[in-house]
Amino acid sequence: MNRFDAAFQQPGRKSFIPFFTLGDPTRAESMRLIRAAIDAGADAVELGFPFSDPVTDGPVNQRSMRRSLSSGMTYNGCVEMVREIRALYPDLPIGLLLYCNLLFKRGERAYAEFAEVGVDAVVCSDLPLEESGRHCELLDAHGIGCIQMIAPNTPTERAARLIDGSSAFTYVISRFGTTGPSARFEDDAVHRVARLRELSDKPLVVGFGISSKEQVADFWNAGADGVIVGSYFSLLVERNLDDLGVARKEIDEFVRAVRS
Amino acid sequence: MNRFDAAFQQPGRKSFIPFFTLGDPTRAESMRLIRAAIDAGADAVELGFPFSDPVTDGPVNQRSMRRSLSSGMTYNGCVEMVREIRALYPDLPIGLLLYCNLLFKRGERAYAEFAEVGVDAVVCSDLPLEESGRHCELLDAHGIGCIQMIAPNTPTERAARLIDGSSAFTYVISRFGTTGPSARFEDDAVHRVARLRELSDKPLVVGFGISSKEQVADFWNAGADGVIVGSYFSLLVERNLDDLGVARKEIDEFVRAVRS
Amino acid sequence: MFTHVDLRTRFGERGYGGLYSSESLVAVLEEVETAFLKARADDAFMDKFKDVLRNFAGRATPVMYAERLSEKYGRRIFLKREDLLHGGAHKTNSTIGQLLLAEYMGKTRIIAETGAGQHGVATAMTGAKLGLPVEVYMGAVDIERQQTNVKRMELFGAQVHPVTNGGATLKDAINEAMRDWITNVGSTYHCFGTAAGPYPYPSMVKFFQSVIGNESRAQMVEMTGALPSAVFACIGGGSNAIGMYSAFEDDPDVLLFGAEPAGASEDPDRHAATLTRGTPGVFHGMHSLFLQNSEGQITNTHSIAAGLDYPGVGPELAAMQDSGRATFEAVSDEETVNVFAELSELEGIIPAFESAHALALALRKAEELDPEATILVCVSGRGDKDLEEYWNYRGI
Amino acid sequence: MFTHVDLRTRFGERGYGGLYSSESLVAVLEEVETAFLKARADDAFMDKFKDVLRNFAGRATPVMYAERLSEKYGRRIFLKREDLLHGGAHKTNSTIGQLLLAEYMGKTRIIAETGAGQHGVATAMTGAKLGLPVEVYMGAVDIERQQTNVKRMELFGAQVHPVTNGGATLKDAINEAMRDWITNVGSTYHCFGTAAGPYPYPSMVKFFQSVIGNESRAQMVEMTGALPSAVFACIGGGSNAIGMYSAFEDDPDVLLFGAEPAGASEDPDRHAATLTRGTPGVFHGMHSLFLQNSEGQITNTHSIAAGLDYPGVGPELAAMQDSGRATFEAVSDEETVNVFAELSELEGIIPAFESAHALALALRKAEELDPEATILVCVSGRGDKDLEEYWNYRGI
Ligand SMILES: Cc1ncc(COP(=O)(O)O)c(C=O)c1O
Ligand SMILES: Cc1ncc(COP(=O)(O)O)c(C=O)c1O
Repeated sequence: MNRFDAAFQQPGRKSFIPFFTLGDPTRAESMRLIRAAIDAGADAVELGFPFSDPVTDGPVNQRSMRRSLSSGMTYNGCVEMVREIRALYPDLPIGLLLYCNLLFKRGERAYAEFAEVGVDAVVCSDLPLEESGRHCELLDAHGIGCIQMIAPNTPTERAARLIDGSSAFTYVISRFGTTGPSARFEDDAVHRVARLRELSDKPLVVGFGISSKEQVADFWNAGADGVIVGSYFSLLVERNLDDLGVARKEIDEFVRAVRS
Repeated sequence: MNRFDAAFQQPGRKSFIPFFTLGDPTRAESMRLIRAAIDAGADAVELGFPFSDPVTDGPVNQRSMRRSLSSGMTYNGCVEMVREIRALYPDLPIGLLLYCNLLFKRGERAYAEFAEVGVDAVVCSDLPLEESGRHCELLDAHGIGCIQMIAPNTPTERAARLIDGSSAFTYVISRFGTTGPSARFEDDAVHRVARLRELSDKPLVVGFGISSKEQVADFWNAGADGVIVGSYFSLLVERNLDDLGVARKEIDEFVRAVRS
Repeated sequence: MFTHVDLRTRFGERGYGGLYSSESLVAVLEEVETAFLKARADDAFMDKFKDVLRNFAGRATPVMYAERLSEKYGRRIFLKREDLLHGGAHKTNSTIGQLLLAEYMGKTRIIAETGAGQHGVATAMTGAKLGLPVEVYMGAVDIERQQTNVKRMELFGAQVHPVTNGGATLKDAINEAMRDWITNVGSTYHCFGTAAGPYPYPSMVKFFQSVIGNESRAQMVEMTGALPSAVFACIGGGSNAIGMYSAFEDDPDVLLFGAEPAGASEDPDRHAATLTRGTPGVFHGMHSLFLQNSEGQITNTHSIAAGLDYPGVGPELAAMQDSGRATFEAVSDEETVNVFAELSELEGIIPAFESAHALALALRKAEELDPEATILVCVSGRGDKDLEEYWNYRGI
Repeated sequence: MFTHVDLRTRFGERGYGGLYSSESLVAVLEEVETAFLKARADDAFMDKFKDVLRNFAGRATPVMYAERLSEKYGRRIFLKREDLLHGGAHKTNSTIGQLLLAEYMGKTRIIAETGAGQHGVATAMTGAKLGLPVEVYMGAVDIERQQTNVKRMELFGAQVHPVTNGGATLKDAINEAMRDWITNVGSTYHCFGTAAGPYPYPSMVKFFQSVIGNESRAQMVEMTGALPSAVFACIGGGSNAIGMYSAFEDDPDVLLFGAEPAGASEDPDRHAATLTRGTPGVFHGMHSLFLQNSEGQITNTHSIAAGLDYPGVGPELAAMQDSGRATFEAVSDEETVNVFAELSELEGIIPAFESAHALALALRKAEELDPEATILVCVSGRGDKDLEEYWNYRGI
């Protein structure tokens, strides 16, 4: 059984899922940051492969990916980091976020490699349902979860199909726009999650722009099974590049506060 | 009888006619330069009124006119200079060269004024035969000679008409181009004068670009009644602005050499 | 495609026009007259002319209904789009006509003068197309200011001669081109930049530019079912204006307006409003109005529109002012710049500063016209050339 | 006026094309598809489109026989004169089509990306004409290099947003426009600059640009009595090429050629020859060829022609290369600059650097073609924008 399924089936427990760009700002520091989040109590992690042109990401994640690539991070390096994390945390649900072209270039062997290093689920932010047939087939064939994304303007009927097409979980984009911390959300975002909740029992995870533990709690309360916080952490990294200990500490505190 | 007629009727004597821009470089210096030429033996003078845009003149005369205007020379100033020269040299043939617009702006009273100060002839380099009817009428009415110009490309038949339309003399333009010293002339220029000579007994004066006494003699020998030298003198002025005595001396020597 | 145009030597009661040139040019001007009359009647010549206008220059240019501008000013405004002509201004109509004529005459060398460079570029461009070598006289001051156009002419293979005499601007460049022609009259054709100068240039250039009016007339009738109520053009020497008017001059109900440059101030050398502030004179081959002092010395002029920065004007326009057939008013640099921005923002067209004069006058007159009036404005060129000057003026 | 164009999701055996966009854009892309199909069948829409193309943009543009060039190269060469289109390049065909469509959809805000500024200027200009507010994303590096176009867009009332991410050039500007659209998808229409991107853009832009091919076909038949033997266009994203090819693709006797930029050298980031040196990938909404490293990271590119300086290409062209229907070759900066000068000097037309690529390839291929062959080259734009770069390159 997919580790995400196991996580979402824990009764009464909602998941908190930190997102990190693999290799930001360097491979070694990235490992330490990710470990800090996991060790502080994260229920799962979502790990992004850096891409030269991340069109669905806001400035914070763009810079995060750029730092990673500039430090020499490669596709293989990302795969190896995942292998390492898996070795350290055998039960941790690990999801990947990739831009479609990276997978495309790697070719179909990518899926076997992911399975081999212990990836639980994959999402591509630029691969909509209609184009994801073969991708999902291959994930399925390798026992990896498939994640579809629901946008704020996705019609209900289509949302149902997206949930249907997901295994592991469905990624609910919290608001219009790209990734990046938002100071506040329209009430609508929370209501929308509640409405989606009514469509299905399958796991829903909310992400994009969430940056406070209150926001996390709001989405949990609206019925989300999990919440992803990403660019808020990237921002902490960026602000503390000369002393990443500070970033780790703040990440640790954030995760502990959310989980407490 | 027009003073030019008298000059051209002296048997065996050809005329040498220096040209000066009135007021170049100043009114006072201009008087001294003109007097130097006359005193050295010039048979007549041709005097130009400065114009802002002398389109039939080359660079040397353009600068000469600009110097004159810059020194504050005016139309009235030019007329007064002519009056002064006439007072000093009662028998000297005096021709004027004006751009048409100066005459036009002065209006028809210009002709009476010219007559009053003792002008013998007038030429406008931008007033061709076809446009000069009223102009010639007025000159005639005031007893002033009318000068038409013949260009190198003027057909013979037209040249005859131009000679016919001139009193005082006909101005034969020595070569294609604007005024300005030429180092040498095509043989053709001299032959052309000889051919024109055959058309009529009326006085022909050659000008444009003549700058050596050999050239003067060539045109005389070809049958010209007179030769005008202008921009060569303007150039002497320009080259000796800081010591115009030198210019006067060279003018004096040139005229004496020609006349000897 | 063209309006019928008589070759006239004199215009109006005061007899503007004429042929006031050096005797050296009389013969070649007659040659031009003869060749033009022959060429105009020669189908092969006219077919070639029309073909080059169409396929090289991109005629016909459209008339466009300026919807948003019309809404704002409450009158229906139509724009004749000479800005779309190859080279960026109406000048090309005349350079094609003249250079084909030069070829027809067997001339092997073309000279032209230019102020800001528009006519020089159009001549060089046309010379390249027809394989005729072009030399352009341009004031040294203008060369300094308009490096781009100088290099553009050179790219077309033309030679640009700096003119340092006088004010070293357009008037001096014309003087110098005339001097060149006097010197090289056998081989050379002088491609004059506007409907001015000695006979037969004013009427000949009018004929070449009459394509503007002729097309516009048909287009207005097609679009509105009637002739325009009022027609506006800017006046440098007057070629786009007289070309536009040519198709309407015999229709007394069509009001004709011309906009000349009021420049920066009323100081004699800070504007170029020849028709409204000039006096009669004889210069550059013609009897017409000029900006000059009381003795007939020609003044230096100023306009933010380099193409209007000329102290004379075509003789036919001077006569049309006398007769009252056309009305001329001056438009300042400031008004021009405002309209330049307004047309850009409302209609997506950056007009030449020259053309912005015409539009500014049209907008000034709009409310005096009947609410049902249709207004036709000649957008004689595009304003890409003026962008830098615009930003300088605005201090951007 | 237009060629019939099917809206296709996939092209060729490798299935180039598709719709690879964020889920947030899926709904609006469907909205665009529906609106386009409806609009195209709506006479009122099409009449308005044709009217704006004619009276605002100046269509039809001519095909010109390049007499002196033909003489020199021994083949009959014809030029489709998109350089005469309002705005100075073929881009205007598509911005008019897209902005009218945006209006038809009830969108109230337009965004676009631009490299050197051509598409941004065309969009801003069209937005001004139609009264639609335009915001343009432009790389900070490009803004620095292309101040004139920035100010031109501002003159049209558009807002220009500098993009500092990545290489701060076209690719990054596209990224940023896509991010804007993801954020403001309700009110906004993304006016894309070429026949690429997610479905339905490649086919839709092809339709808007098919006016180039459709006109050319009729003009060639009129001028020569036959279809051209070979057709040449330059390839940035591919809109002028596919628009031109559209009218000839079903005539197997008409050879189709495309010129892409070989740039300054073969170093990965010193050219932009996507078709001949790129590899398949998925980016900017489409499956196509891209310049990228072995892991799929997109490369920075270079071409002296800013409009060709893009690491991707429209999917239909990638498919036409595979099928052999069209042949693509790369042309270097140096060849481009030479042809830029040659066309100026021989024909009086300064071509855009982009278009000079097309002509350079035509001249390269000329002698391989039958002596009786007729060659049709799309002069996609005028080169005024490139003058400074030309002189820099030449060290003038
Ligand atoms: C765009 C434009 N309009 C008008 C003019 C003025 O010339 P004309 O009065 O002969 O039409 C010029 C002259 O350069 C010009 O470039
Ligand atoms: C003149 C010109 N030609 C060609 C192009 C390339 O675009 P496309 O390949 O879409 O025709 C551009 C792009 O800016 C351009 O400005």
